[in-house]
Parts: sequence; structure tokens; C-alpha cells
Amino acid sequence: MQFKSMVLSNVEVSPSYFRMRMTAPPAISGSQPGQFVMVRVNPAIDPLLRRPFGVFDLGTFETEFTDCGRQSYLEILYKVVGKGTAMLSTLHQNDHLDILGPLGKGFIPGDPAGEKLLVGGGVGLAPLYYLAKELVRDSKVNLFAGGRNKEDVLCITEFERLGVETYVATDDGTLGARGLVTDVFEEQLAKAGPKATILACGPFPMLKAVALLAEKYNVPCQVSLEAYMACGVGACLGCVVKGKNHSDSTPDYRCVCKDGPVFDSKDLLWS
Amino acid sequence: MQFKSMVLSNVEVSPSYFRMRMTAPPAISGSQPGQFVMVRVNPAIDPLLRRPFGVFDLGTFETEFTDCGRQSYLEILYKVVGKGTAMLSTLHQNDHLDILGPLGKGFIPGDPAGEKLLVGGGVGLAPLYYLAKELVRDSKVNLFAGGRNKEDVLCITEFERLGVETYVATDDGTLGARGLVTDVFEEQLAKAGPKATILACGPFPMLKAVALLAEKYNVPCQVSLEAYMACGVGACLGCVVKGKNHSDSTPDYRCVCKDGPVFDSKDLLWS
Amino acid sequence: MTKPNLSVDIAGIKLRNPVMTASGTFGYGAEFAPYLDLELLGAIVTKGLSMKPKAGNPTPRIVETPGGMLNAIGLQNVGIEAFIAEKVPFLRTVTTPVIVNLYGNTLEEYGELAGRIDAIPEVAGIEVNISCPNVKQGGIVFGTDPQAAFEVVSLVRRSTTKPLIVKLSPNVTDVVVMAKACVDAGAEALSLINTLTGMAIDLQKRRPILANITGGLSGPAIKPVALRMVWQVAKVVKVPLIGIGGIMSATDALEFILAGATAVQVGTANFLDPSSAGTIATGIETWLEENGVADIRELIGALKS
Amino acid sequence: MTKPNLSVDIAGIKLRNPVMTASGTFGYGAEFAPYLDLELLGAIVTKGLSMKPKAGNPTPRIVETPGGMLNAIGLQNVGIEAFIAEKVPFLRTVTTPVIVNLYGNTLEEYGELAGRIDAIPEVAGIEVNISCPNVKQGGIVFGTDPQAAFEVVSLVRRSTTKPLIVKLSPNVTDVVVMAKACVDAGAEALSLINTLTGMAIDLQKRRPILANITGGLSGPAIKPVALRMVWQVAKVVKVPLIGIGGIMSATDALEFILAGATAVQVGTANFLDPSSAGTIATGIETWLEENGVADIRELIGALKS
Ligand SMILES: Cc1cc2nc3c(=O)[nH]c(=O)nc-3n(C[C@H](O)[C@H](O)[C@H](O)COP(=O)(O)OP(=O)(O)OC[C@H]3O[C@@H](n4cnc5c(N)ncnc54)[C@H](O)[C@@H]3O)c2cc1C
Ligand SMILES: Cc1cc2nc3c(=O)[nH]c(=O)nc-3n(C[C@H](O)[C@H](O)[C@H](O)COP(=O)(O)OP(=O)(O)OC[C@H]3O[C@@H](n4cnc5c(N)ncnc54)[C@H](O)[C@@H]3O)c2cc1C
Ligand SMILES: Cc1cc2nc3c(=O)[nH]c(=O)nc-3n(C[C@H](O)[C@H](O)[C@H](O)COP(=O)(O)O)c2cc1C
Ligand SMILES: Cc1cc2nc3c(=O)[nH]c(=O)nc-3n(C[C@H](O)[C@H](O)[C@H](O)COP(=O)(O)O)c2cc1C
Ligand code: FES
Ligand code: FES
Repeated sequence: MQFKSMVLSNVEVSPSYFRMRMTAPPAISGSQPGQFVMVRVNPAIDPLLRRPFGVFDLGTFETEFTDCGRQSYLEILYKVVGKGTAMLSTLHQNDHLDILGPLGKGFIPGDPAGEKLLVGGGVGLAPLYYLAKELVRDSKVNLFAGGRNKEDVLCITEFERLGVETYVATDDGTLGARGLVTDVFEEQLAKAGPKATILACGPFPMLKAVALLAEKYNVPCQVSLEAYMACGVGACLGCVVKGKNHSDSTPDYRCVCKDGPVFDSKDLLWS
Repeated sequence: MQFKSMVLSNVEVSPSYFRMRMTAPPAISGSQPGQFVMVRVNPAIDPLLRRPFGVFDLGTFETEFTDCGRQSYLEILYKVVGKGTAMLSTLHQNDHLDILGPLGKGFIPGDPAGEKLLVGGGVGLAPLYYLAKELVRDSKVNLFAGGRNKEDVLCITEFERLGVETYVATDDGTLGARGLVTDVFEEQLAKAGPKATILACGPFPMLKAVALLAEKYNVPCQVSLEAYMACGVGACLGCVVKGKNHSDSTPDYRCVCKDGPVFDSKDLLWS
Repeated sequence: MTKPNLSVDIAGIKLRNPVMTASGTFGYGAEFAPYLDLELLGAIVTKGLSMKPKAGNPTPRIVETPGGMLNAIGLQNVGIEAFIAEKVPFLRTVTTPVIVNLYGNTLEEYGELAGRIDAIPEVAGIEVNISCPNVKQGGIVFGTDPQAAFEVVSLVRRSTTKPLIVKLSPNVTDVVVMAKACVDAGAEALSLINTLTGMAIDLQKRRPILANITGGLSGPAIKPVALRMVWQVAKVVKVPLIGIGGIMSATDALEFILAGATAVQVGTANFLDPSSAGTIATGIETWLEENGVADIRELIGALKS
Repeated sequence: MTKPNLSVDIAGIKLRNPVMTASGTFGYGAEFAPYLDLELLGAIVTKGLSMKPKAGNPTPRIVETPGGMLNAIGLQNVGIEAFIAEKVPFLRTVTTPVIVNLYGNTLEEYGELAGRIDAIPEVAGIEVNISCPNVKQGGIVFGTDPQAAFEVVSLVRRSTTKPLIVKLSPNVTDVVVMAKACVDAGAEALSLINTLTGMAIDLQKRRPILANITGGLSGPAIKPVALRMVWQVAKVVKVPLIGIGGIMSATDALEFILAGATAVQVGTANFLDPSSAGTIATGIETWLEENGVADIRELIGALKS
């Protein structure tokens, strides 16, 4: 769906990371974890294109000045990296946005009996929070969070409050273990039960490492990808990635916006 | 000069007319009435060009949270007509702007002993306020203000507070006389003394009528023009108007931004 | 006041209003059905189609630029067989005319493809893309050389009885020469413009951003160039024109119509707002009402200049 | 770290850094002296000059467009006599090289004017505008026909010993052909691009906004087209290129240099921010320092592709 939204809050939770809460229609509650929204930052033509962000959290709130009871909200967690996110970060309460979503295919929870291994790098943690919230109802959830330094590892307390067991690694060791989160992850993966599921979101090299580990230990694995997007609805073919059967002569392209952003790691070509 | 400025207030004083006060360096006090500033609405490329606005008022204010004493401010009075002014109208206190100015040539007061006949149409009143403020020190000042309806005739109370005698005419008669301000003006002009000076700002047809009356009654007259502008400093040659000697074979173009916006009405070609 | 007339005729295709979607920016229509009523549109133009499925270019394929975007999709498409099997059934469910945008890698392929499409009753007309700047083989030559354009359009004309629109490239010295060549070859309408060839660079990586190095520039940035070309061509050719390039609003669309376009196509705007094309169509109707224009056709080429 | 080298050589003109101002957007230099130190610039290019003073077009002459602007100034200028009498004295006060942009209404006028300028010691070089789209007579033909371009550049080459830059129009099918013709005729450097021809319409008035109907599109909107043309020409010709088109920042300028430009010109940005050209020059220096590049010349054409 497409809807007008009003900013409820927009807070810098860590240097250059912002958490923005905005109004949404009740149907937003149908979003699957891993789905995303396309945000039109302002009605001017600079920036021109919408910006994609994962659904970080959903909920309802009591409206202050009206009688209409509880209203729905949507939260995104974003990092300021360029023009669009910089402009987003200057928005205030009551400013307006135009939102498209939820879009794409989200994570599939898999067997509730199996433990869930969530792997997130940097702002890749964003969609994992809403995912964890849903998963903890039925399953044991572990989170492996990585980043360059402690400021990149976000909202760990929130995850812990959900009852998620968290493992952290940073490149510089300022939080958790020093090194790659995939190393910490492999240790635990080796011990994981046969019904475990891996659910990952983060930079491509991290996802690739996770996908290879998943293959090595034969654990089902879903990854959430990023790609430059224009339409978000499968029309422009701007956001494609190579599917497992891809070769130059027999192309197999998938749209990150429509066939993803969450893919079974086995469906993609990682080389 | 070029300076960064902070919005102090931005108030809708009449439907779609806003009065914006912003910080300015002390040198702003050197502005002549009739000069203008070019405002860069935001650092994005939409809108691309700066927007020109007359200096409506200047002054100083006591800063609230610092020790640095009185600071200068600049005020503009603007009408929302398109994209740039619409964006300006959404700015809040503490938002930032980039200003170029004061630019161009302002009004020349003339003999203080003569009475000053100010003629303004719609938002053309804007530069006349600062002008009146300066003129009332030494001279008797009359203001002839016109507009389509009462909402177009701005800040009359402020002019009266300065001791200016005001005459108002509106097309629909909702304020002052019904009809053209130039009719009301002609009545008084006929009675004006030999040292009187006319100083006018408003739409081109009004200025033309005023210029013709000035000629008829042989009273010196200065008019402030508008033109589409890019640079504001006489470099792009986008803002030219025809000077008195203009013909297709012997062109005489003047830059509104640099040679104006205030011209002696005799220096221009009115046909 | 009675409702104004918005319907126009393009090469024999009756459009309920002049607002079409631009090829490559609206998929095969179905993608946008959740966001707007497809019955609001004058026509739907589908993604550029070729005989065989086509992989398109490697990624990145798109990048935002000031007031516009570059794309180098490379004409990825499902090919004629899958189009018939998978896309036509949905298009049958809408009454809005469907125009198929096609291209070939060779002269012969253009003819063959036009022949295949001729047999599809759901297709109201054909738009021939001779202007896509991304495909080295074919594309660029047909679109910039009047003789080559004449040949390919003539062949397509002989291969189909469907209404025939030819889409022009702006990357030429004189668009009027190209327009005339296409009309001489049998084009019943012209659509213009396709994208301007451009490039974007990632300074830190010291690389072009697009894998294809160059791409096609679309969006508001190109509107002045598109308006100028429509105006130039309208002065000279007699067939109806479809104005394309940076149309974001009903005002933009009406400007193209004043310049001489009978209809318009909405492209990049679909990405900014998936309901754009519908909003533009209803916006045109409102404007006609508010300005007392009884028939949109009064505005076609009505620019005073 | 020692300061990086920013100096470059264009056709024998030594620039302290690669940032020049674009003709017609910086007046005769003096207009901008209150807003930036002219000594920060690599070179100043003055407003297009003709033999006689020229009135230019009626107004409106400029209009904002999405991410850009159209101008149809019509090359209003003071003419060679007034240039020498009124403008040269100020230019003598700056050490920054001054390049005179010139054009003629006829072939002969180009030659005559180049000859006159040859005698002015304060002028470091000549930039020949064969690309202005506004003047019917002359401009458009020289800039879009390789043979005409060859002739006019050859004549100018014979008429002056000053360093000779030729400025190319983007309104052509193949800019490389034009570039080669100019180099063959003796151009020692090429600057590109001039403006794209465009148009804007006032819907309510049903009129073109510009009195001249069409105008030249400049600003960020055209940057992708300009980058592409610089890259195309750099692959083929050997003379230094000056990249122009929508440069607003040091990043933009460096992108043009990666694409193959030895220097750049800042145009429309001067209107948005009169100190732009200076800010861009210092911004380039900072970038080189931060990225450990000792010499700007390492970046010229260094795009990996
Ligand atoms: C499905 C999906 C979900 C995402 N979820 C989040 C999230 O929850 N939080 C978050 O901070 N970021 C997320 N991203 C990345 C986010 O979209 C980009 O950081 C953002 O678009 C950058 O915009 P900008 O204008 O600040 O950067 P600029 O570099 O100025 O953007 C220029 C262009 O590149 C595109 N772009 C730049 N970086 C990326 C990127 N990494 N991925 C896709 N497009 C990019 C922009 O959308 C824009 O079109 C997600 C991306 C995708 C595809
Ligand atoms: C010397 C001078 C002083 C002015 N002083 C005032 C003032 O004190 N208060 C006020 O409300 N207005 C004033 N104006 C007019 C004001 O500049 C325009 O109303 C404003 O630029 C419109 O911008 P926009 O983006 O809202 O309109 P748009 O129509 O979206 O603007 C599009 C383009 O046209 C230009 N433009 C549109 N209308 C005008 C106009 N009337 N004059 C010049 N350029 C125009 C804009 O600057 C812009 O480049 C003055 C104009 C000039 C030349
Ligand atoms: C992502 C994308 C894909 C496109 N694919 C095609 C295509 O397949 N065939 C075609 O003729 N034009 C194609 N175009 C060009 C558009 O149809 C249109 O001519 C151009 O985008 C200009 O219009 P706009 O500025 O409204 O987008 C494509 C444009 C974009 C942005
Ligand atoms: C108002 C204006 C006047 C111009 N006059 C000239 C000129 O006299 N001669 C010339 O060669 N180019 C002229 N140009 C073109 C610029 O020099 C430059 O090539 C073009 O604007 C693209 O650069 P930009 O996008 O940085 O503005 C003019 C451009 C503008 C905007
Ligand atoms: S973003 Fe357009 S197809 Fe995915
Ligand atoms: S606005 Fe540029 S010369 Fe006046």
C-alpha cells in the first residue's frame, strides 16, 4: 500500500544512526519481518528516488489529542550515509512522509522447535529486531551482531529484553569479541541442533560468509539483500541479483524488491 | 556580502503573506531602502536558483542565550506564489538560510523638504516600509497602497505608527477606496508641492501608470522593478529591462539586479 | 458544466485520456495494479520486448542523478513466448488499450517480432524502440541514422497491420530529420523522447557507477529537452505525437500537449509515486474543468509563439 | 605531507589549479570579486565576446527548470572595443589567467575577432564558442557540422598565436566527430559541454516562458550528459579537455577529471553560490590531501572501466 505518514519521533540512537517512528494505517500490522518500505523523503525532486528501509518495529500508540483510540506506528532504524538519509535525519515530529509498503518477501520462520540463529551486521540489525520479536514467541532465538566498532552495534539491550541470547563481535573489539561476527557465529552454529534456521542481514561479504557456513553445516539459511532500487515493485528491473542458475548464456536474475529482499541462500549465486 | 542566517520567526501576517525575521551581520545596517537580498531556500537543488526579496525591515535584538549583546536582524515580507516561497513558508525558528545581499541600487531620498509620495501595490509594499522608516526622520511621508482586496494590503498599521499618512484603494473595495490606487494617488499628486518625490514599487502596469503621472505632473519619480534573476550581481544578464535609449538597432539594456531594482522612471522605456 | 472531453486518437487507438505509461517504467501493468486503477489510464505501454528472453546488463543498473536517474537495464525482458503465456492473460482483464514496445537486435528481428505481435488480439498497437542507447548491437544505429530508421520502420510497417508508433531518441543533432524519416516509412505516430545518454562516477572507487558505464537519463532533468523536441517535431510532421520526458504532474503533461503532443507518457514518475499516472489523468480533467476547456484537443499544439 | 600539486597545463596556459569559471556565468570577473578571492581560481573565462556590442534577446531570458535552468541571453556583450577599454583594466589587476570566450556571426568575424584579441597581452588564451544554440545566424551551424567547425577553427588558428580552446555543443549525434574535426583544425584544447537546447512553457499563459522560445539548459540536470561526453572524447582525442556541466562541488569536479578532463569550468553554480568556484578549488586540494594523491594529474582519465 501507499500511505501518508506523520513523524512521531526521530532520535539519534548512536552516532549517525537514527530511529524514526511514524504513523501507519492499521494494515501495517500485516507486515512480515524482513519486508521493507520505500520512503519518499520529501515532495521535491532532490532526492528524486524513494529510499528503502527494513521494518524495524511495529506497534500501536494512544493518540494524545483525539478520541480515535490506539493508532498504528511503524519504526525504521537507519544510518546516515548520503543525501536522503541526511535529509531524513533533519525531520521533526509532525513532519510528513509518503511511504510505500510493506514490500517484498520477508523471512520464513521455519520449524518453531528449531533454534533461530540471527546474524546481523551494522544496520543489517534493523529488520532482525522485528523478526526476533515475532520468533521469540515460539522459539529460542540467538543473535550474532557484528560491526566495525561499538557504535555500529545497535539496540542490543532491546534484543536482550526480548529474551534473545546475544553474541557480539566488533572489528576493533570495542564491544564483544574482537574480530568477525561470522567467527563467533560458526562456533555456535557447529553446536546448533538439526532443526536450526539461519536468518541473516548485513553487508554482502558477511552474507556470503554466512551462506557458505550454512552450506558447510547444512543448516537452512535465509539472507536479506540490499540493491539500488527505483520502483520497489518489480517493474524497473533495476535491483536484480543473480539467481543460482545464472550464467551469461542462461540468465537467471531475481528482483531484490519483489522476489526478495529475503532469499533462501541456496537460491542465489554467490560467486 | 554573503552570509549564513538563522530564522528568528516566520509568521503568516495575512493569508499567504509571510513576514520572516532572520539573523544578519552588523553590516546589514548599511542597506539602503529598496535594496534586496537573494535567498537560497535550501542547500538542495530544488529550487535551484536564489529568490530575490526586498529589505522590509532591519533592526537589532537581544540574544536570549548568549552574552554577545544586541545582534542584527533582517526582515523580508513575502507572498507565497510558487515553489520557492512555499518552501520558505514552511521554515521554522532556528532553520538556516544562505543570503546574498544587500544588492542593487536603492531609493534616493531626494530633498528632505519635499513630501514623499510612496506608492505600493500588493507585496510591492515590502521595500517601502524600510524606506518610510528612514524618510519619516526628515520628511512628510504619504503612502498610497493598493491591492486586489483587503488581504493584499499589508502592514498599514505599521506604516501609520511611523507617522505616515496612508491612502488605500482595493479593486473590490474591501479596504479603502474602491478602484485603482493610482486614481487616489493622482488626486494627491495634483496637490503635491514642487519638491515632492514619488517612490513606487509594485506590478509593472501600476509602475507604468505612476511613471506617466509623474511625467504629467512633472514630479521626480523612482520605481522599483522585478525581473527573473539568476546571479543577482550583474553577471548573467538575465534580468535586463529596456533603458530609455533602447531601440532594436541601438540596444540599451539595464540590469535590474545591479543598475536597479530602483530606477529613475525617466531612465526607462515604458512603451 | 458538462464533463470535458479527454479522449484522443493515436494512430487509430482510442484513448479515454491522453495519459499513457512509458515503456520500462510500468512493468507489464500488473505490478502497479495495487496502487492505481489501471482503468484510469489512456493506455499501458509494456516493457521493451524482444524475440528471445534477454538477460540485460549486469548490476548496478540504476543510479540517481540531480533531478533524474540513469538506467542501464539493457532491455531485460521475458521474450515473446513468455509475454504471450504469462503477461497477456492479465492484460486481457483491463479495458485500457495495451501497446507493446518492441526492439530487435537486427533488422530482421524487428520484422519478425512485429509479425508475431500482429497476431495477438489483446495488443492495441506497437511502439517501436529504435532509440534505446544501451544495446550496442542495433539500437543506437537505428535510432540515430535516418536511413537505418527508415528501413527498420518500413519493415515493421510491412509486418503488421497494428497501429504503429515509433519512439525517437534525443541523442541526435536533428530530431526532425529522424521524425520525418520514420513518418515517411509509415509511422502513424511518434513518441519522444527516449533517454539521453549519460554517465555517473563513484569518485572514491574511481569507477563508473553503472556496470554498463553509460545509461539513459530520465526524469524531470530532461523535461526541457523533451518539450523542445516535441515542439520542433510538431511544427513539421502531421502524425500525432506522444510527449515523454520528466512528466511528474498534470501541469507537465499539459505543457507537452500545448507544445504539440496528442498524448503523453509517464515514466520515472511511476517510481516516485506509483499512482502518478492516474493522478495526472484526473489532474488534467480537473484543469480542463477549472479553465473552461471543453475538449483536450483544443490544447494540442495551442502554444502561442 | 607536502601540499599536493594542483597545477595543470591547458594548451600552454599554466593554471594554478584546474578550476575555471564558465563563460557567461561569471561576467568579466569583477562582479564576483566581492564574494571570492579571484586568485583562488585556475582561470577566468569571460562572457562571450563579439566584434560589435550585441543587444541579446528580449526578456524573459532565464527560467528555472528541474535541477537546472534555461538561458537565452542571446550573447549580449559589450563588443571588443568596450571590452578593451572597460574590462581589460580590471583583469590586469589579477594574476589569474584570463581566457576570452568569443564567437562570430560569420566565419570572417571569428577570424577578425581572434586577430584583435591576439593583440591583447592580458589575454592568456581564446575559447571559441561554436556551440551557442541561441543565435540563429552562425552558432548552430558551426557547432553541429564537422566541416563548418573545421573551417572556423582553422581560420581562428591562423588568426592568432594565443592558446586555442574550442568549446563543443552537446546537441549533436556524435560529439567525438566534432571533437576530432576541431583538433584536426588546430584546437589545442576542447571544452565541453555548452548547454543542451531546451524549452519551458507557461501553461496558464499558453506561451513559451522565454521570449526566444528555446534556451540553453545548464546546471546539475545536465551533469550526466556532460560526464559521458567528456569520457567519450577523452578516449579518442589527445588534447587536454575542460569538463563543464552542472559542477557544483569538488566531488563533481573530480568526477570530470577522472572521466578525462584536465580542468573544469564552473557555470550555473556561480549563481547559487558566488563563492562556488573558490570553494571547489580548495575542496579539490583537501580531497587530494585526504586521499593521499600527490598530484592532480594522477587523476586525469584515471577512471577504471
Ligand atoms: C531492502 C532494503 C532494506 C534496507 N534497510 C535499511 C535499513 O533498515 N536501515 C538502513 O539504514 N538502511 C537500509 N537500507 C539501505 C538504505 O536504503 C540506504 O542506506 C539508503 O537508500 C541510502 O540513501 P542516501 O540518500 O542516504 O544515500 P545516497 O548514497 O545519497 O543514495 C544514492 C542512491 O543510492 C541508493 N543507495 C545508497 N546506498 C544504498 C544501499 N546500501 N542499499 C540500497 N540503495 C542504496 C539510494 O537509495 C539512492 O537511490 C536498505 C536497503 C534495501 C535495499
Ligand atoms: C528585486 C526584487 C525584489 C522582490 N521583493 C519581493 C518581496 O519583498 N516580497 C515578495 O513577496 N516578492 C518579492 N519579489 C518577487 C519574488 O522574488 C518572487 O515572488 C519569488 O522569486 C517567487 O519564487 P517562487 O519560487 O515562489 O515562484 P516560482 O514561480 O516557482 O519561481 C520560479 C522562478 O521564477 C522567478 N520568479 C517568479 N516570480 C517572480 C517575480 N515576481 N519576480 C522575480 N522573479 C520571479 C523565481 O525567482 C524563480 O526563479 C521581488 C523580486 C525582485 C526581482
Ligand atoms: C528503468 C527504465 C527502463 C526503461 N525501459 C525502456 C524500454 O524498455 N523501452 C523504451 O522504449 N524505453 C524505455 N525507457 C525509457 C522510458 O520509456 C522513457 O522514454 C524515459 O524514461 C523518459 O521519460 P521519463 O522522464 O518520464 O522517465 C526506460 C526508462 C527507464 C527509467
Ligand atoms: C546565463 C548563461 C550565459 C552563458 N553564456 C555563455 C557564453 O556567452 N558563451 C559560452 O560559450 N557559453 C555560455 N554559457 C554556457 C556555460 O559557459 C556552460 O557551458 C554551461 O552553462 C554548462 O555549465 P554549467 O552547467 O556549470 O552551467 C552560458 C550559460 C549560462 C547559464
Ligand atoms: S526496484 Fe524496480 S524492479 Fe526492483
Ligand atoms: S540577475 Fe544576473 S545580471 Fe541580473
